[in-house]
Amino acid sequence: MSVTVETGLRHGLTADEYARIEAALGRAPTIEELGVFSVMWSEHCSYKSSRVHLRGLPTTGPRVLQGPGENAGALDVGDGLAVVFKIESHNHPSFVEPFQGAATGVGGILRDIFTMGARPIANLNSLRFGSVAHPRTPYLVRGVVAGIGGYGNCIGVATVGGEVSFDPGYDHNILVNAFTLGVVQSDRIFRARAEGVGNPVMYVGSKTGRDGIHGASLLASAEFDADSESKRPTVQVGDPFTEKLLLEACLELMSPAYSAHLVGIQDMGAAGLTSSSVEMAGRAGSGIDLDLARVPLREEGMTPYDILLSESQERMLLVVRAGSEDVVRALFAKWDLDAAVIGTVTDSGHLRCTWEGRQVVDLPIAPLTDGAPLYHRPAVEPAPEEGARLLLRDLAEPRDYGHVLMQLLESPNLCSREWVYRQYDTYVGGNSVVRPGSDAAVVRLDGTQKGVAMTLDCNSRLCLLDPYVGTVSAVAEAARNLAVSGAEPIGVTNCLNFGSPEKPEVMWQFQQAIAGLRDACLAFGTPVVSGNVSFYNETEGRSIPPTPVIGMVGLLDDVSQRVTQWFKGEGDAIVLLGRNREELGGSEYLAVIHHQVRGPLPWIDLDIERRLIRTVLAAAREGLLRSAHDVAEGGLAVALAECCISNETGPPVGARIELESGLRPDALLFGESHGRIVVSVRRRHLTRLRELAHRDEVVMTSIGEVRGQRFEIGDLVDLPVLAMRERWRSALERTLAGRLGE
Amino acid sequence: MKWGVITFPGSLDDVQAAHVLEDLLGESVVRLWHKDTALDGLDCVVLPGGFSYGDYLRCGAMARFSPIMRAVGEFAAAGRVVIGICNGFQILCEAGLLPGALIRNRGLAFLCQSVHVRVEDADTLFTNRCRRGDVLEIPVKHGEGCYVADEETLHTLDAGRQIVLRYTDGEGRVTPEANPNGSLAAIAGIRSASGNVFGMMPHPEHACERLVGGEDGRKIFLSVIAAAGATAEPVAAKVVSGP
Amino acid sequence: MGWRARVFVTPKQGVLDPQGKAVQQSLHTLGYPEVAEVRIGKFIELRLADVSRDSVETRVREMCDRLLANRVIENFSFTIDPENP
Amino acid sequence: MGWRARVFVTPKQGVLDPQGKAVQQSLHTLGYPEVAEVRIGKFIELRLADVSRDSVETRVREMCDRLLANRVIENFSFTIDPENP
Ligand SMILES: Nc1ncnc2c1ncn2[C@@H]1O[C@H](COP(=O)(O)OP(=O)(O)O)[C@@H](O)[C@H]1O
Ligand SMILES: [Mg+2]
Repeated sequence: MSVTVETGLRHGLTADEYARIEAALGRAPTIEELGVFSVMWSEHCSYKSSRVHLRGLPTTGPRVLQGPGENAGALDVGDGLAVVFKIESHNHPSFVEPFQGAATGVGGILRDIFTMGARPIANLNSLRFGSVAHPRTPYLVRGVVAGIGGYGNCIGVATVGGEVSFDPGYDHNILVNAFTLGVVQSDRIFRARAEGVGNPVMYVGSKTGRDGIHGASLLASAEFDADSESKRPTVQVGDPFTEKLLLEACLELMSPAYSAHLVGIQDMGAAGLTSSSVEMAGRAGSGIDLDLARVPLREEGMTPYDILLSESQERMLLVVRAGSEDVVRALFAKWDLDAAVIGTVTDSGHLRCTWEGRQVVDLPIAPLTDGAPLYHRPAVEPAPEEGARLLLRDLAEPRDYGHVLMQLLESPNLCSREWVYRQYDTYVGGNSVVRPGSDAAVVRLDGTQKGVAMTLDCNSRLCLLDPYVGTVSAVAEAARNLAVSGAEPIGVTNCLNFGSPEKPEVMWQFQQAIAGLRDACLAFGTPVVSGNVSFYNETEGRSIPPTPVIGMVGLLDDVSQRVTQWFKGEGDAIVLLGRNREELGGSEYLAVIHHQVRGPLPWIDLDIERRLIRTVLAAAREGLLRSAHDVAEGGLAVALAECCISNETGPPVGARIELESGLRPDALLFGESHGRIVVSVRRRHLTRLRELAHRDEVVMTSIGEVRGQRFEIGDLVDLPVLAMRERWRSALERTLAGRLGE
Repeated sequence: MKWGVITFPGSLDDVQAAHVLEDLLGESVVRLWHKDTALDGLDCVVLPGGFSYGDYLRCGAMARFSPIMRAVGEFAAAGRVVIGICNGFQILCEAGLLPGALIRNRGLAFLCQSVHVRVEDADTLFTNRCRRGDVLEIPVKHGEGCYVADEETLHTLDAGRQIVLRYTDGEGRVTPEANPNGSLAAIAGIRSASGNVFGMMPHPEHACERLVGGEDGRKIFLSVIAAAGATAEPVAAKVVSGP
Repeated sequence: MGWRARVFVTPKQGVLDPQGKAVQQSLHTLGYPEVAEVRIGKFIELRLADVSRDSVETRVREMCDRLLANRVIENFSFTIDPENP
Repeated sequence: MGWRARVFVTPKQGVLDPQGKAVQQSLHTLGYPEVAEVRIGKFIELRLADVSRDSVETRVREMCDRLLANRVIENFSFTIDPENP
């Protein structure tokens, strides 16, 4: 088959890019080479639209052992240990096939972590669905949640947190972002490098099928229509059992007993064998020769093109020392896994592939990696919409605040997520100290006193209204979620989900989000060590709301000092740290009760946030806090209600709250002003807490007491907590079944 | 006493079971690989939770053919103590070492939550550190934990005092809501007619530390230890009960 | 009288069937090396009220399409017989 | 040439079938009130190497008995055909 610019276009390349390929090679590429270029130069692999912007992020710090560029980032947490973590999107596959899409998303991020030698100990996920009223939403939610659980539970990594939200902006493009954190000895981090001329390249794990080959671009290709059925890209199906074996086998290979045999290791993720071999050679400045006929195949009639581009799951590529092949083979055999030598490391600087004695690929590595296109795409701020800003005086005040609070507690974005996380094994591993249901998850680091806390956050409504402030707010919320759990924020990963970068407005949103991410991470001293960009989240020309999901990791020196969000005991004093403001822009209240999405966004001051976190962390370390919960979506009233009803066992507890304020009651109760945390303490600790707040210049107000079985706020709200909990807990299930009225 | 903890391909809670026995309870533990064939010198064998063989086909269906299972059968026949937790319980049922079967949860979904179980009989190897009627709080995490058996088997279980644990609410009442998976007769754990083989769906090994999951699960392991301390001989014969 | 429909749902050609793979390996271990491939799907039996033959066929096909099979990764086929009393 | 065996595994009469019940309910909600009962089992296809007809039958029955079905809760049946080339 002769390759022309048309073939290039059908592979998703531009005419310009195709010309660059011919120029780099001095000839037309073979069809296999074109396939390699098209995936390596895809947005997904090359970051061609985002790379110039990502460079501005803070990525260094005393704890950073590995920043962006490897399979995942790594931070030193002392005691000779490092945490390795990353977040990845699997949006499109999950929309096509929610169960398998979400499952393979989890499988992929797990491989990114254990490929570095780290044992995964926690999974989190950030999910965004369309409106609950959209007919497809319940199906997608059920499938995605079951898929995440199906994979994570089976492989035995606890799923301990995440977020779920619903917005019509995702009706045709849901987001499934999966996060994994693992632990490794800090001097035993493995990297994906193909070093040592003559070293064998080995393939381990599942056989290769035609899974997910080249997605949509290939479908459009006339040449492949002839025998289309057999060539059609198929949906990837996850096999968590094989991945469990692969995980154990790889970690055993990387253990001191075997690691001398291993030179480099990389998972075969997106773009499969192609990207793993190219990237490994690229990082080492070497070359790789592959004999594609030696790749273990699942199906008959596969072509070299299929083999290079297959995205079959549960596979890894290894470079081992010459002579170690048998040892490695035996180790994998113990775990009932195949291992095959498929190539050799060279110093050619080329990727060369043969098939039945014929050379089908001979490409210099550099143009595939560092030489990939780099775009400075135009960015334009969209014109502000008429009447975009909320005027408080035009907003009618509700009559019954108790009723409004109940409505909010039942609304899709504020109700309990228990229906979701009870489908996840949150215990396996035996170190889940704070499981889902509090602000952040806390997992003990085995063999130490320490704990690591994790949270994923993004309020995409805020990001739609103002991507810079929205992103800063997401980072701040993440930091607060860690602090209220007793953990000091130490690092960040992120998944930037946006529309098409070819649209100047989207590019503007993207740049704003990066700027917000940079400024906020600098303020909190939390380097960005890994991340993922997912562009082209749009359907029929409509982009999703900008959704920069922030994954933040925190450290507790003594895990027994962890704090949870729910009130603990009758008679405890309830304290608000931070100041209430009259801000309703972008709030759930405005959306759910008044059906409006508008700014101005709540004010955010990173210095205030930093001081607030300092106070809370000091109080947690001194053991003063019986509970702590940040004020986020739903505002102060919802936060306080959650403190009463979110305990996992035992009956809910009541509270009597008095708020002195000149603010409009709805803004006071439901405004989402930043910089606020609700804590409860024993009365005798109030003085010490006041000293700490004073030291950090944090406003502190005693607002009530834990008591009884009713939830009372002045004369505005008086509700029985049992009923509140019942409605809040069951709302998601009822909503998905279309039975919220019952 | 000397414990063995088996690792099948896909076992997950083997690590936790061994950790509890060794690090928290100070017992001696041998880690066993599913291809091992001997259980010499052990007093008790634990078949842990997890997804052996991915739970493909049926939970426990393939693991029961692991080489070690022949030894487990002989071990049980010799009156030594065998405990199956969750997936281990499923394997024991598939292997015919315990009656009945475990099928999809009533709600069809995987369910992870803390539940209450009532001790139906305190005169067993596995519950002698409890009192009859005690309510323990222990997590479950399974997709296929609904215990089923035919009428006759259920009757035999009941008559033979083989039902050791039932799902209840916090006050020890059997209610439909307190039964997480729809198990017949609210069965959460049973023992063999000989009394020495025990299977339960909840995970006692995940309830042995105050910081993670509570401490009620300890009572199960401590009971086995206590029973072994009472006699050096295989203890089954002593506590056999029923018709 | 009514009808009895038997629906066979199978993983599509080319789609990975991890269950089938694991069962095949197990059968080999159990001493059945002659097993060259295993594919595991669903067998669904429906009892249906008395409607016309044509209608029952259309409707069962519809049920398969909408609910019983996941057309992204599965194929289906079915048979329909009058129910023996 | 070889054989193709089709194995049908069904829940025994009287054994709970929560999945079947849920699917029946869903079918009702989707507008198929004529569905009087749903039972969900497994459909397992085996490709087998070339052995004698008798032997293939005995061996498939054995595989079902030992592994493919759990006789406490399931029944099985199967068909065997020569594989079309
Ligand atoms: N998809 C999910 N998977 C696991 N846990 C989740 C998921 N979504 C939400 N949760 C958990 O539910 C609780 C409430 O979530 P959320 O309201 O997003 O918390 P916050 O507002 O503090 O960020 C948290 O403990 C969170 O980890
Ligand atoms: Mg929070």
